[in-house]
Amino acid sequence: MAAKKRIKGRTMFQETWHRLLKNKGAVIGMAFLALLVVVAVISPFVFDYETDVIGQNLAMKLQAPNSEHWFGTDEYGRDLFARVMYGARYSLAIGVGSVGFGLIVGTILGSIAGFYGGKADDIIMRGIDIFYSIPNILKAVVIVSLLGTSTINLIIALAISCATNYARIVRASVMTVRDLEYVESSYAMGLPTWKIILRHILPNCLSPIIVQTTLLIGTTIISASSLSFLGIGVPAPAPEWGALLSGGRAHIRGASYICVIPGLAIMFTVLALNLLGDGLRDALDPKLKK
Amino acid sequence: MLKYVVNRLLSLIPVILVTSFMIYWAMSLTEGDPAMMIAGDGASQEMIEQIRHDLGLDQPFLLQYFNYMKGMLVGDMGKSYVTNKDVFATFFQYLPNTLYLGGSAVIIATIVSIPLGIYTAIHQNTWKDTAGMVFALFGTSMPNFWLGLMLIIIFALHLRLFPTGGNFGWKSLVLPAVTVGFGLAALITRITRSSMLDVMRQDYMTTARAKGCSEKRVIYKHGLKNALIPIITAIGLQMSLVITGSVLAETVFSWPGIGRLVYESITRRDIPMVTGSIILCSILMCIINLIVDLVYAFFDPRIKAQYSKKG
Amino acid sequence: MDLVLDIKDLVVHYETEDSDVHAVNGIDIAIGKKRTLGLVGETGAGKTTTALSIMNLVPDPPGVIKNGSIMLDGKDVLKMSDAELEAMRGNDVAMIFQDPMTALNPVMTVGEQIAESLELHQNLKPEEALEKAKEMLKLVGIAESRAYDYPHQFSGGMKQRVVIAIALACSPRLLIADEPTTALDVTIQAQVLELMKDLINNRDMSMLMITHSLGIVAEICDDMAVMYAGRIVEKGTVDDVFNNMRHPYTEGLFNSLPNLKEQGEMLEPIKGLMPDPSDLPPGCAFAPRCPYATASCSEAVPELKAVDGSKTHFVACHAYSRPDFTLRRNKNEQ
Amino acid sequence: MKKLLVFLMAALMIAAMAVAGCGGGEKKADNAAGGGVAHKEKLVIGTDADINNLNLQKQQDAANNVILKNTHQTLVFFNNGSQGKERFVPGLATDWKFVDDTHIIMNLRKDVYFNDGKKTPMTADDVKFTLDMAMKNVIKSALAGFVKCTVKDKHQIEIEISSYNNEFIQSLSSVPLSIQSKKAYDDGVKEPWLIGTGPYKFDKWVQGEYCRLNKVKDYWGNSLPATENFAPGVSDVIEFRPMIEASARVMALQAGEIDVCVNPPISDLKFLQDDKKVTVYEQPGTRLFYFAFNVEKKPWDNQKLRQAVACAIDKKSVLDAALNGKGTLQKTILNRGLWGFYDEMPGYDFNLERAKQLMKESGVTGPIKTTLTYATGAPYEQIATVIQANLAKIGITVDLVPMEQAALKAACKDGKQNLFLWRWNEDSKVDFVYRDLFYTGSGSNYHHFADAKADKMIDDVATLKDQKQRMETGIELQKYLVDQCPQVPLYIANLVIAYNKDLKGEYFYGGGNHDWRHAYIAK
Repeated sequence: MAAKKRIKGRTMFQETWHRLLKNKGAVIGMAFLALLVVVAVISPFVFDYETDVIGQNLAMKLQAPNSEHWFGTDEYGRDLFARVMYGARYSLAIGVGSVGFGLIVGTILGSIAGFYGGKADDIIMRGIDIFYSIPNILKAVVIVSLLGTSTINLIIALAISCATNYARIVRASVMTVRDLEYVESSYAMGLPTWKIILRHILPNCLSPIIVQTTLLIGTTIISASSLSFLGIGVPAPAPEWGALLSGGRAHIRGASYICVIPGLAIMFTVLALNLLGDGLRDALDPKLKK
Repeated sequence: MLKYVVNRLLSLIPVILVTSFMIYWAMSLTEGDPAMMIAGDGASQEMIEQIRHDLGLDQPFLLQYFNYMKGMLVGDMGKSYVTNKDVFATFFQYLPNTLYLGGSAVIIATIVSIPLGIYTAIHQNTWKDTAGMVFALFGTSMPNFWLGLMLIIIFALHLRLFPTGGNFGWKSLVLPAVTVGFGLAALITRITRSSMLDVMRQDYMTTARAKGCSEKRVIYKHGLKNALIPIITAIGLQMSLVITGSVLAETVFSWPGIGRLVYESITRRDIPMVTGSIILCSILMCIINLIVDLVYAFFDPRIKAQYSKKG
Repeated sequence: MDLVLDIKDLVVHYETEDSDVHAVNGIDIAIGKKRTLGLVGETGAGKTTTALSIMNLVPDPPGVIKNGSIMLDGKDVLKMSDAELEAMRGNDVAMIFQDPMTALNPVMTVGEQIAESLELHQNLKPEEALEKAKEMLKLVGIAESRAYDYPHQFSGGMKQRVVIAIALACSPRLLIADEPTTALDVTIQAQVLELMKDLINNRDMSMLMITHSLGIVAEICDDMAVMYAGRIVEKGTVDDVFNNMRHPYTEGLFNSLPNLKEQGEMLEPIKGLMPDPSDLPPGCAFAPRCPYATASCSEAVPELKAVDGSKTHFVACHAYSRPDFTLRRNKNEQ
Repeated sequence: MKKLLVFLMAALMIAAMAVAGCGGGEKKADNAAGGGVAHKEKLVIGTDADINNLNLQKQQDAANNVILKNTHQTLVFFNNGSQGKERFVPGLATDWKFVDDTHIIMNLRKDVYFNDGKKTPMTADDVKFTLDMAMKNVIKSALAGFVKCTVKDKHQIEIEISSYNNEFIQSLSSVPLSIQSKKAYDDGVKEPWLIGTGPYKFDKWVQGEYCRLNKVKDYWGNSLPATENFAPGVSDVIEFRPMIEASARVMALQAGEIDVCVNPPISDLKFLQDDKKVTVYEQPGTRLFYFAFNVEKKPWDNQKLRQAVACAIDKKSVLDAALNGKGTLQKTILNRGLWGFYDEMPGYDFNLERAKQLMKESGVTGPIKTTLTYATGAPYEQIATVIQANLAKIGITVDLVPMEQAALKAACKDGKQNLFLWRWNEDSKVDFVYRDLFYTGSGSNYHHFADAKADKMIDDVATLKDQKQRMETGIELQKYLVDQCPQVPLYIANLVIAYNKDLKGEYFYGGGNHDWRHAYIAK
């Protein structure tokens, strides 16, 4: 049974992939993200963090984009190109990190709530609601001031909001498949509950989760930049895009490129993620299969 | 139906209890001493101690919380540490502004999103679809404050069409509303699109066509109405998010909204203000959700039936 | 005799990037005034597609009507403007769908849904339309008071009655019934069929009855056409086909029915499956499954030929190029 | 569909109401005939912080005091230096003298009355009432040493202090100690603290939106000549609007929505300077930004190491990064312009050689890894980034730990930090610098610097009557503290302010607590 399922899963994957490739938007999105990942991976080999990324050269400060500094330089004369490229590492790490973290926690909570229902459901979902009703800013401030400002803590802070998101989705989709025959049959086969959830229920909640993930990563990157705006983002001099953006807003008129370039970087990334997400949504949508 | 509403409202009570406790707890955990913030620079140790005593901050946390809740029972949410003003009153001074901003933002988002969502759904998997979605995503893809500042530069500084900020007449509402609204557009559009896609596959759409309905009528009368539920959900969700979630826009446009209030109170460790506002916010959210649910019933007889079953 | 519907050489394909499904491959059907044609065939034979093309409702994309003409009272549906189509749908031609559960709009009262087509075609005021809608409900045996109920408050059989009411609201000249009873329990099926029979008979109305049940055909049809893989393999009056069938596939269909006369006789299901419509075999599509098939069968697509001079009875089979050929079933009878 | 329309309609209605609701901000104050000069009836000031409390004695924020200066008046007036050398001049008190070390006799103006509509005269009782009340409030710390106040007659009081202090009189110039009306409290007036004797009175304060003041028509000082400090106001309305986002504030000024933009961001100055309608004013400030050590934390208990760090910091680039050079570097720890300010000392210039040398002497070996704590946002982040780069050069790895101010203060008070950035703004009393920052166990001595010798000198500066000797001690103390090096003074930020070029009657303080009483926009 399990084996059969796996094969089925693979073919389904191939089919999805096939359909995904037909979606122009999704393809563009994927291409951009692929590029981004490459940048993130190679940038430490291309740029030296100490000298190129955070090394200051006040003589060169606030230079508009030119042949030497493609993106210009910031108020410390740091090459913006290097910083933006390197920043991809941070922004992706934050996006992926907190979403991943949230995914795990949220999925566990959500599947418990959805699978057992009743008391467990009530308690968990109420809790989720409450967390939800606390503004993200407050969550962030509390966590950051409890654990101190650092990329990791920021990720944790953002992860919480993601977790609530996932918990809801997973719960919903678990509830829909919970009572289907094949689940009951696997009961009959005497599988332990956790195995049933893991192997037979969660795979069927996959598509909403995948879609949500792509979208959430985008949202998280945005939130990170918002937190930088409020001064509780990634501490300087790390070139996280949000930090670059909110740092550059002092120059939004004078040297707008300092602010515009990271802004565009964030925008395109989020855009790409969303396009991919929408593409996946359509590709994974069983109702569209012929 | 009424019974349903009542039940829903009753279910608020535990939420309030837990929320207030968590906030209170969180605030007491966070680094930073309200007394110091009040005493200001160069205050002597004993001065700070005295303030702590006056505010009852020297008591054990649970006792503080207990006292706070005692007040709550008689509807007294306490006074702000900073302004010495009544928390409840202050919140309701800010609330209208937030509702104006949130409301108009959501409306803008809706007006943009629903037609766009339908359009993209009709032209699924064509370049029109992609173009439409990209447009919808634009606002969401850029950080709020960035968009805000850009708008100010263009429309306030250069074109002089709208004020840069503040709360003076409808004109000052436009830019912040657009900023926030665009941030929301993408989600609503996406939901509209996917939910329309689902609906358009339904047999009753063919039935409608077979009856001789024009394509327009099929889409709007038969399609949209069925697609509406998830859309409304999304809108409601957005509405409740906007309430506390537009700190940035509010800061950039010096718009006196709840988000700012809460944030400033947090930075000043104004515990009663923070706790109070967030409790009120969560009540507000619950009410919004309730309204959303009632709107469901209004659009979908099946849900209405469920409610009446529930009691 | 004058025809209500006259389909000539209709070809419909479903074209997606990765496949080109040949759903209907050049069929000719005609329905006379006040006559009922039964369109018989396995699932996937292209029956529903044919029905949809009559209303020009083939989902596009992916559906494409490649060729042919569909004459409705001498007007070609495929050449109609949108306005004309809308005027035609529900008024001249109405359709009853397979699954009543999904055919009704869940957020409109059944009253509204019946009234809608009246509003559209007989431009009545809403309240008048609703009154008429109630009459229709009465007609299909549902209490008028329920006009204000929503579909989810009805049972399957009742829903189908509502669907019928919608279809008959403007008393169209042609009614297309796409397996109207398959989704219902047997007991209900009988009732619904009865109802339809009555309604047809006391109206000046023709009907295209799409079904895979020969029982229903015998019950209510005057003529019948047997469809296989998007082609008509045999057509004629019900009498022609039932008592004097010619096509091996038709025979197959009959053999796979439990024969109530002769107990104990084994059922003979048709071997194999219908070919994938996205790559049909050359020549006669039935050949691979045909017990009489010869090499020649796979060479050319057989054309419909009159059965020994009959005006009504046609069959498309190469076997009859051999004068001595008869179907086993017919042999047995001699 | 219809229902949907209804739904949207309803939504739109709400929006419409919303829009309608926000109206009525731009209320025109009744055109009272202002001073002789032609002027715009309203003066709008964009502030960088939110007004949060107008109850004088329960708050400390400059944001509030700037407003309260217009509505209330103090016994002693602290001028911005434009009126000669003596900074502390008679206010509501006409004169004062020490009868002995601990007793001060003060005479009050006889012509002053409160703006309570009843022209209730201001008397000794009000003064006593105000000072006594202060002892029960937050502001107590500003009145350190006050014992009691006795009413001699209607217009004379005697203040008793615990011990002689050179700067007690100065205390009385602080805005929170402005004289309030005893009667208002006794009569149970709502918000009695709002009643003052100033040339303006409160019209409306909408938290987070604006605080509007109206000129007092029957102001007691109406007859005073415009040259007088207590002369009546000119603008009929003064409105303060908090606009937290600096760049937005600047644009508001350029768009003509506000007449004054407080603390424009340095990076935007060029636009303001290019703007024909705007004046950008700049003068030396008093706000000292410094880099400091928690001297209790190893290895920063090592004086030589602290000095080494001091030499390693490139103060010039710090100033450039933080303020684009708009400030003054200094060596001493005292705020410029305060009594006895002394900067003619070697101090610690940027000198890596010397730094390395001192490192050796310090005997601290091996690489140092530490953290630098600072309040989020400008200019601290800029400063921190530069210093981080500087210290890297002498082998000190610094992790930056930005914190919210609240968290920062608590952390520093509890001595959790290693290195930190902070600022001190004092323009009237030296004791508020020495004592608050360096005296053993003081609440804001975030250095946790405890040194008996320093404490002694601090006390002397406060109490020595022989001004020459006091001055010497003061200089001695500054040298000593610089040598001890619990902090590295970085720079004094210039006061930069931009305003409508027609602004007249402005009265700026380096510290930022400007005086808008006589300001107006000329027509």
